[in-house]
Amino acid sequence: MTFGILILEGPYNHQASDSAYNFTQAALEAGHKIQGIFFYHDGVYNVAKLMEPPQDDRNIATRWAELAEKHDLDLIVCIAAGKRRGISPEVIIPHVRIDGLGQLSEICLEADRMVTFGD
Amino acid sequence: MTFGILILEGPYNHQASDSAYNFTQAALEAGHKIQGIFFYHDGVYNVAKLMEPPQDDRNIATRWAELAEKHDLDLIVCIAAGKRRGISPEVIIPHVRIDGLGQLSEICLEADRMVTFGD
Amino acid sequence: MARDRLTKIMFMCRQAPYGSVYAYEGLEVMLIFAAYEQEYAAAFVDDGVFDLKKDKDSSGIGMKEFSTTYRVMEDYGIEKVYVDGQSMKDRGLTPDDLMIPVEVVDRDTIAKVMAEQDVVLPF
Amino acid sequence: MARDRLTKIMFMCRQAPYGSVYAYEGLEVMLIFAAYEQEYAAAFVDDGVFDLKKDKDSSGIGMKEFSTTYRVMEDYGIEKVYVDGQSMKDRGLTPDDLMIPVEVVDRDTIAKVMAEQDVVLPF
Amino acid sequence: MLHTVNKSPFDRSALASCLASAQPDDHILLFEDGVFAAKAGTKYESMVKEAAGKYKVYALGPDLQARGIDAIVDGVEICDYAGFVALAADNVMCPWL
Amino acid sequence: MLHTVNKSPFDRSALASCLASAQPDDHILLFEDGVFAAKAGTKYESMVKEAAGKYKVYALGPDLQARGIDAIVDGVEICDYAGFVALAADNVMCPWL
Repeated sequence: MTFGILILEGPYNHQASDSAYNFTQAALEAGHKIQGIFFYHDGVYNVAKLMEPPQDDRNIATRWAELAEKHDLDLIVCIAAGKRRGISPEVIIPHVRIDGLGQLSEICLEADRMVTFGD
Repeated sequence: MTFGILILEGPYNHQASDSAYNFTQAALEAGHKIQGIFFYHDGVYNVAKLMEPPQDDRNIATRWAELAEKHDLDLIVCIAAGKRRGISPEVIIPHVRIDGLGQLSEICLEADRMVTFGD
Repeated sequence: MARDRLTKIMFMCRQAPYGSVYAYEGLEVMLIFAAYEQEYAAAFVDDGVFDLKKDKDSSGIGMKEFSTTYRVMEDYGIEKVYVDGQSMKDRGLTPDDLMIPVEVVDRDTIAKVMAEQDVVLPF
Repeated sequence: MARDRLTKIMFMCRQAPYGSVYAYEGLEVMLIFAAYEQEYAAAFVDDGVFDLKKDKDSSGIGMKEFSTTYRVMEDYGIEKVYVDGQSMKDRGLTPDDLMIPVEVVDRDTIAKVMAEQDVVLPF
Repeated sequence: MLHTVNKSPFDRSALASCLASAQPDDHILLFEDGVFAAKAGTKYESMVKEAAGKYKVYALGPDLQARGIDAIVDGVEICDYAGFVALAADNVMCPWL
Repeated sequence: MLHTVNKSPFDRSALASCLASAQPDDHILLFEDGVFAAKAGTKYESMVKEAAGKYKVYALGPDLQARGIDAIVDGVEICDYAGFVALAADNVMCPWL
């Protein structure tokens, strides 16, 4: 089975990003495929590379980049939502691309299931 | 009368930043003083200088910087909340300083009134 | 393609405009999606019914008035637009208060349409 | 200084932990503020009463468990901690469920304390 | 005391919680999505009308206009940002976020 | 259909709105702050118990543990992330955000 993941909230402020991460990990462990992970609304903040949480806390951006590298995931930040919020190519983590909402449409068509996390 | 302003949500996603801006303008027009404007929680995203909203929309970061310059306002981003979210000195607008929660405490003590905007 | 037919996508609009960006950025999604030929429906439920309220003027809060764009939904291929009658009633709204002609239905009708979808996106 | 006496500050905690960061970052505010000698009170109302629930284990969601830090509130000079009885009752909680001894009061008592404050900060 | 409510009463508990805490003659300002409570003809009309009898209840005009709300509950007063500033100058604010 | 609810029923309308839309035998997963609805002894216990009779209602274990909830409403089933994945694989998801 192929999942598409849509993340609508930013890191730390809401649990959405954590839930999406835990879900994605569990889906991969169960042998499912991830068609793509799309960041929209404040979700675009998840990939800001300058995050420096306290040492005993998770680094949400780094964690996404590592998961993407390990499983060759397609992480996409919405260009319109990102521009509005100051998320541009120079401030994002590796393994992420910035692209349009058409990519979210593609994920909806290609994936067997869409799973959305937000507030 | 002296107001302290606390902003707890980021730009665009919630109206908090707009309401705070409109309130601050009205307070200045009425001849009041602004002791300081403190950005906490996702509020720290308000000062990200790379924002590029559509041309027919407001640029929330630029607007804060211009208001600060015009009225010599003290804009403070919480260092802990900012670090966690990737808001560091290289990505912020002019007329903003990054400092600790102690500054919020000072504003609460120095201002006659605290006014909070959030979600 | 995951399906050998058009994908059925429903936009579930439950948030009021201006207080948060969900309605506005949700509308952007609808308009972009419509360029891809699939089967679209939109449901306005709970505070989402306020999205369609006519005579909005956001100049006083310095925010962009976007809701007239809902008028192009139909032209963009979002042919089915459902509005929840109970949500309207709770909020003192009648079809005359809305900017587009809509089908006011009960929650059960919306639920049954929802049950036919491949994707439900919330805004 | 705006006042020729200690400033009275109340932290109004209405949000549950983990689902959003408000409780956690609110606690950070309380601890830093306590370093400044002023008069502090904290009220736990609505879902805020869940902040004080004992026996939390957040390891399964990969988030930091922070709520044991509420235990140091008193040592840090936040001497008055009020918990709303109706909020507790609605949520099926008794004082035994909480990690610290608290004063369970009614909303009217909290409202009267609130009326004496110079600053009310919401988390 | 100035209570501020910026949440829709249809979705959030903020207004109910505010009303449980407000004291006689307190001021309550509805703004942002909070102004939906001030709309006439909603299922909360009688609750808000009763509140307007006990407290001074205001709704922020620019937020009403943005949402296309013209008829409001009897007893609720419309104010602008200058009025909001005046209320905040005269009262300690309790924000029901 | 898998309905997901991540909001506290004490603060938000999401669960009520979900229950107004759910069809017999639909699945409802409570997670994040949604798990407060699964707690035993709350004012929503009878509502959730009734829902658990009509639909398949689950609560995410890790979210219950994080919030210190041990006793849950009769009829609600605890699942883990693997169970969440299995439910999402078997059903189209409707998120009540």
